[in-house]
Amino acid sequence: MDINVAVAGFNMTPCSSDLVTTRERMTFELSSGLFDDLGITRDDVGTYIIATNDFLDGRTISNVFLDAPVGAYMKDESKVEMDGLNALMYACMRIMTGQYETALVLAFGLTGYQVSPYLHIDYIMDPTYDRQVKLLNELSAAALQARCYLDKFGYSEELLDEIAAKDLSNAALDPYQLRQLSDISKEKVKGSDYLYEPLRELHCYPPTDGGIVVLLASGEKAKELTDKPVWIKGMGQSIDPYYIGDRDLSVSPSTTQAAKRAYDMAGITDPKGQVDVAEISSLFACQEPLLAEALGLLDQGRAADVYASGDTAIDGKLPINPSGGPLGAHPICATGLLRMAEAVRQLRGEAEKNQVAKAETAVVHGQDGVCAQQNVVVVLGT
Amino acid sequence: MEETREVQGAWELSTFKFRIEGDGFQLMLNSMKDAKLKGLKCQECGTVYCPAPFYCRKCHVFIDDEVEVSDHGEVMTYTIGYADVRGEPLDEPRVSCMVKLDGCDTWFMGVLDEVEPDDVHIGMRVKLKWNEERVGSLQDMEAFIPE
Amino acid sequence: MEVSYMTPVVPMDFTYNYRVGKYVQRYLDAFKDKKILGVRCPGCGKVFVPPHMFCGACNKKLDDFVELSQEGTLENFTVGHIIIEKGQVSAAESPYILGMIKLDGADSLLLAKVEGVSPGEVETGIRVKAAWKDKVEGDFLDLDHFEPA
Amino acid sequence: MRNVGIIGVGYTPVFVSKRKDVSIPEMISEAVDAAFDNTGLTPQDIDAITFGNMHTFEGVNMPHLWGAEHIRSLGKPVMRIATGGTTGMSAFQAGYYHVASGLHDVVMIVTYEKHSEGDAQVGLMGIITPEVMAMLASGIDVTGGKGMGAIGGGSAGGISYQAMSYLNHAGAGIEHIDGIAAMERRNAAKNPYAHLKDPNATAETIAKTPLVSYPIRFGHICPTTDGATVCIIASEEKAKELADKVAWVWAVSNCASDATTGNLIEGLITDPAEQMPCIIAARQAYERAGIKDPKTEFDVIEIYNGFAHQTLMFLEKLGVCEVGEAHKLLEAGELERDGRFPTNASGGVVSTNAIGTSALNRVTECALQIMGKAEGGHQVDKDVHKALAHGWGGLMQYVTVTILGDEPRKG
Repeated sequence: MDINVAVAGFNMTPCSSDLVTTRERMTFELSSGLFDDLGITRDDVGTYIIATNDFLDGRTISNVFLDAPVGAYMKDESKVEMDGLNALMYACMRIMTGQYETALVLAFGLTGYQVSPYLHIDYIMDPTYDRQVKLLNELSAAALQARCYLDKFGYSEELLDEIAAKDLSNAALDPYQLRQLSDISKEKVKGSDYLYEPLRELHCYPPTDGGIVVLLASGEKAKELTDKPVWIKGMGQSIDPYYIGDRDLSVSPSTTQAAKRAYDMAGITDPKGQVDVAEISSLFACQEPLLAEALGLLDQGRAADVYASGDTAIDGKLPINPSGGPLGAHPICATGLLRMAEAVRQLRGEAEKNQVAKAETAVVHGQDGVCAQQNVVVVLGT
Repeated sequence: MEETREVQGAWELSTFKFRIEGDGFQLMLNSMKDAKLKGLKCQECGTVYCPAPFYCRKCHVFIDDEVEVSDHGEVMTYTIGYADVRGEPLDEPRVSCMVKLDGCDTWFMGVLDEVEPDDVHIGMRVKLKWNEERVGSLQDMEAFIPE
Repeated sequence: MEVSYMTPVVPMDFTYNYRVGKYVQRYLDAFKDKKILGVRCPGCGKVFVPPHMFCGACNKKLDDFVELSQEGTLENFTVGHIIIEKGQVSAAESPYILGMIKLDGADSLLLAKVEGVSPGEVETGIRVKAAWKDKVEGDFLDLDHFEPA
Repeated sequence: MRNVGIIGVGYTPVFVSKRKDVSIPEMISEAVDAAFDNTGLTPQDIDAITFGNMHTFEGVNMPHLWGAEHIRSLGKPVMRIATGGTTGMSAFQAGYYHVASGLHDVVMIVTYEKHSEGDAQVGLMGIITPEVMAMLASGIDVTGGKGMGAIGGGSAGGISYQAMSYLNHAGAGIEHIDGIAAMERRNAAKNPYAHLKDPNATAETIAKTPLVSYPIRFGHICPTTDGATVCIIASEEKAKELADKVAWVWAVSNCASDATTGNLIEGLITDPAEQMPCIIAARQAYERAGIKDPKTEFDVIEIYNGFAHQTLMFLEKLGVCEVGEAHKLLEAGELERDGRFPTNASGGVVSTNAIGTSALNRVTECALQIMGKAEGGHQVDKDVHKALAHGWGGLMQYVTVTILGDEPRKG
């Protein structure tokens, strides 16, 4: 399927644990910054899609005060209350109909300063059971997933240290990331405290403030706006059961289903051979190989070897999260779009210290829910 | 239909640390100490906002051009309240209105006093009645009254 | 230009009252007799605990409630070193075990506290049994924890 | 762009104040079951799902995750949409773009609200909680007792300002609000999926309900309702294969303005009764649908009216009649089910308001009228060829418009 929609540009904040701003100011600065970069005004934008979360913003209909600062005053705007990569998918559909030439996507999360990120998952949980039994939270659920994954393939906890060390050293090279740790090593990761075994603090994402806007454009319009359009080649999304007790937490069927949809559109039959770089929303170290397997980028059971060999490093055969991924920063709602932005930087050859050698096709992943219940996959190409 | 049991949950807004824009609002509050109202004007389209946001909604640019707006204006719409915010009946009906102050493009909401409900009409001229003692609080403005 | 922000505090939480629906209601009612109920899918035959309305894989409505054994196998666990309350993380007084237990006769895993075994010694595969509160009232917390069988 | 048709609708068996027998997802599943029963489709036929409600009324974040099995969604794409009062139609429009883009063939739109589990007043207050707290700290009297910030009679305050401004522009009176409210409660009495029903309502009986904040009375205000609505749409090819009767989507549109009514931290620049987004969205929809004369072309109209005056106000904003004409159409009986402009034959939002469903119900009611399947006697007397559905929400500033026809749109 020829989607014929491209990323014309994006603008993101360097992530922080305390971004001293307001939702409105950040939104205004993000969109006006992008308009300036592209030499356009808000009148050049056909439609707007916002991805924020009311429970994190502390407001009902949290987009009502964002329409004007993003530039949507007296314009068409809608809101996808999920990870921002889903909003990108919706914006892309709107352009695909031919009704709009351009679409601006906004997503941000203020879970560094304003609100605890762990409430996000608390409010997702079944209030008639999980919230009453009070056993599960985001971190304990992630730990159960980590244990399930490690046990299934007989990996030791050191695999998590290895993954986190790789991600955090990548993140230290990327000015957009929050966690900038010097001299990161497996030992240093292992020296961080257990939260829920086997997860240690540095295996988990940090509470983060950050935001991003992305402008999508139809093929022709994109070529007018930029010399370096990055094309959306495929996209897919899917969902798993709610109760973690009903799921095999060592695999992610919904990621596999989402990837299949995206790969079918993009004409990818051999992801390991055809994908050059992957940016995955792995909120916890264990999720990176788990999701990479579901994306068809890693063979099941080989994670320990592959990570030890350096194949997933920036200069490896299949770099995974060369930006450092969400272990570097996770502004909830914006994270999937940050992955997209990092992939676009790679495909444009603008990733500086994080640049991988060959980057023509990238896979980008976003997630929502307890233990990545819902997953979205987008394939980008030059 | 068989009734099932009820359990509780909460959205813990008390744990939030909110930041909201304060400059335009503060500008107005400060000016009120002198029984004046200050807002911002968009340098591009000329729209005057009071209290002002930091940007113009129409032109999508930062604005910082301070202007004073009049404390006289026109009733654009009004309502006569018979119940309080909880829906409890009020002892006496209470008139409140939206006013477009002269020299300002945004509307104010406030109590309309010193007039019988039956005599209120859209388009009537009103002015702000200021408190004698003003401290830079919304309480500095006692009510709108007929001009 | 220096920007100033207001930092309002909201003095209260928003509260809600949820109806648990018929599946959780039946599950809890059985607690009064110290029984654990699951529900069987007429399509794939799998038994889910706690019971819920649909089998996602078969898209079939479930109404065949079955009583499950009080014993099962610890399939997965985590040792908690922290607690999270209202989103805030703090250190736990002492490490504690959260387990996922496959009750005999069930196909899904039930999440529960595991006690009677030290966090340093717990391992998957051990047999565990339900430990109830002395006085059961049909409440979520009646099923207090699981302990080695 | 591909043509899209509505092939089926499913409601919960009742829309009432309190569903104490079911949990949230159990209630939603009833509407999903009804949609499958009504269409003969099964979950295998559905390619993707869009899902909407206003979650802060129930305190459940992204409730489609909890209800994934209940909405029969496993393995499928599910997109969650939330835009306030417009949510239902926003979710519908998202579904429309799923199909029109060519990405999916059959899409199910799922919406609900279970208001009894939360406090709707508090949920609405949630829109501006931090601002209200800041205003309190700056001396505002939120009870409206004195000074600035008299929002009028509580939650109806902003709405009362809108109603008064509208009446003034239109030259209408409170008796017309009474009249339209009565008409809709009578219509609701013939709709099995309506909440507040009164077959004997008249302007006089409505006028006996107490004033909240003039010109708004209790009898003009919507209830809070528990209920769910599901709608299934398909591409032209699939729709023809799967359904005997199809209501075709001719256009969707949507517009937002500023959101400052009720927030005194920033001034608002639009009259709450101006509703410019409605004018813009309608114009866009008419252009897309090839509607040349909105005054004559629609056989059925469904307006989002949380408050009764809005039926009249939005008819004018939508260009169905001139400013000042709506109340005359009401007086002449033209808005009744057997009139020239049957409006809210369903009873409207003022009779039934499970918020997430309310804007979708405007679309589904138009679709059922086109299909000739409106139940309980609320089918209009004439053949329905074209229908207009309207949604309203946000902090008084979102408007969605959807136009349906009895044949696929050409060109």
